[in-house]
Amino acid sequence: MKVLLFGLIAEKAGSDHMEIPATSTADLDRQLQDRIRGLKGLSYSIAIDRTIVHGDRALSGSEEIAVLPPFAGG
Amino acid sequence: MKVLLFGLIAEKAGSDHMEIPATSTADLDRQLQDRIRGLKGLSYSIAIDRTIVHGDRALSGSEEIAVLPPFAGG
Amino acid sequence: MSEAKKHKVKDIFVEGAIDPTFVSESIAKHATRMDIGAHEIFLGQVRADAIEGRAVVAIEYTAYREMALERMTDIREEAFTRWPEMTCLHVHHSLGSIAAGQLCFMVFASAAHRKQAREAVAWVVDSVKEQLPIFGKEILSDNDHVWKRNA
Amino acid sequence: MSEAKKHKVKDIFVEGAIDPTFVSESIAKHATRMDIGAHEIFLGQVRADAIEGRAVVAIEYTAYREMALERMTDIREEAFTRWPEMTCLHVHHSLGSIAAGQLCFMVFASAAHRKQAREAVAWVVDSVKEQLPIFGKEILSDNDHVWKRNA
Repeated sequence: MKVLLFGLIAEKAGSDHMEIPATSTADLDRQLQDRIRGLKGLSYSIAIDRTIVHGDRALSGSEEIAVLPPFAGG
Repeated sequence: MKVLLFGLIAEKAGSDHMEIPATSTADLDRQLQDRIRGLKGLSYSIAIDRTIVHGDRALSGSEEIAVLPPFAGG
Repeated sequence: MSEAKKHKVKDIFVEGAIDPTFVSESIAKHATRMDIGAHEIFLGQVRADAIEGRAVVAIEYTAYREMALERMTDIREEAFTRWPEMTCLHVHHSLGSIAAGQLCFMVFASAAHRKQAREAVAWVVDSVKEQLPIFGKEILSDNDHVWKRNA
Repeated sequence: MSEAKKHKVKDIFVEGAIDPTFVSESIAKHATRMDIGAHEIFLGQVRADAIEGRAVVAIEYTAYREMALERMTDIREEAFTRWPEMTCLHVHHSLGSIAAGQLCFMVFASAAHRKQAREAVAWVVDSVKEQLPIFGKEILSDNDHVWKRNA
């Protein structure tokens, strides 16, 4: 599935998105940390269909997934 | 002494000032009520030298006296 | 020390309504202040309240100017003491006839962070309404009038 | 029912800095609203903070637009519920590179009386900062950068 990356995370990844075949957010986390150097020490949230989720969630593959560093609006 | 009148009080008096020889604010109040029809039912404050005073105060005649209806700024 | 912190007596009164472009010009002047992160602005607009079936078409403002400017100087000084991060405070109030829909009052504070600007504006707006001897004659649609009083 | 109360998804984002004249134009548009007595405006300005001896010269803002606009629609709807006297709420945020001293954020509420406009602006400003996925890259005077994060 396509995973959207923003701000510092996109900078670390060198791209604003990645194709990651993840079955859950925990699985997604592991794969992101494998593929993005330095991600583990960073603070970030996962949004599914534009809402931030906490804890592990199953993913069907049809969701809109985004990885969000700390917000800085205003 | 010259007494400055504002807003509704000036309207009732038909002038923005009056000459009143008062020896205290209580004396001033009595003279104002004699001279300005309808004043007694109104809410107003007395300022001496640009500060509102409460209770009876002696007046020497050199003060700047003002009669102030309710404020309506803003 | 900034201009605003000298606490000299400033004239807050302007004849007629406050033009919206006056607000944008005030904002633009702060673009050189690199320590400002937040501006908070309050604007009072004349409301066409209905009074016994007649609409307010304008308010005619008058003031006891000398006392108002003294109280304003005290309010300004206290505001800079209470909110030391505040860099600028601008207050303007109209005199004369201000039509419904026009602006009659502006309080504009700037600070490094939003909390001090926000609190300062709220307190200054309330203090001006309570303490400044400003009087308002509400002109009604039938040319009658009533004297406004702050609650 | 006013435009603002329809709660449709509005685009809050503008490319580049917010011009002070945009603020005055927004103000001027309310001169026909006879039920408005108070406008409260918050403006965020890019601050030239010193970071390890280097000044911030600009912030480059990016956003997850679709999520930001959904969260903003929710915030707007809740604001009109909490402050039913509020007649209008306008929110704009910059994207792209905004130089120190320029404006990047505006929240503008109008109401019959000041209390509702004041409270709504404070809450909306805080909600936008907390909930909208907006990211800021602070460009330093030596061309290095750091990523801003709201406290």
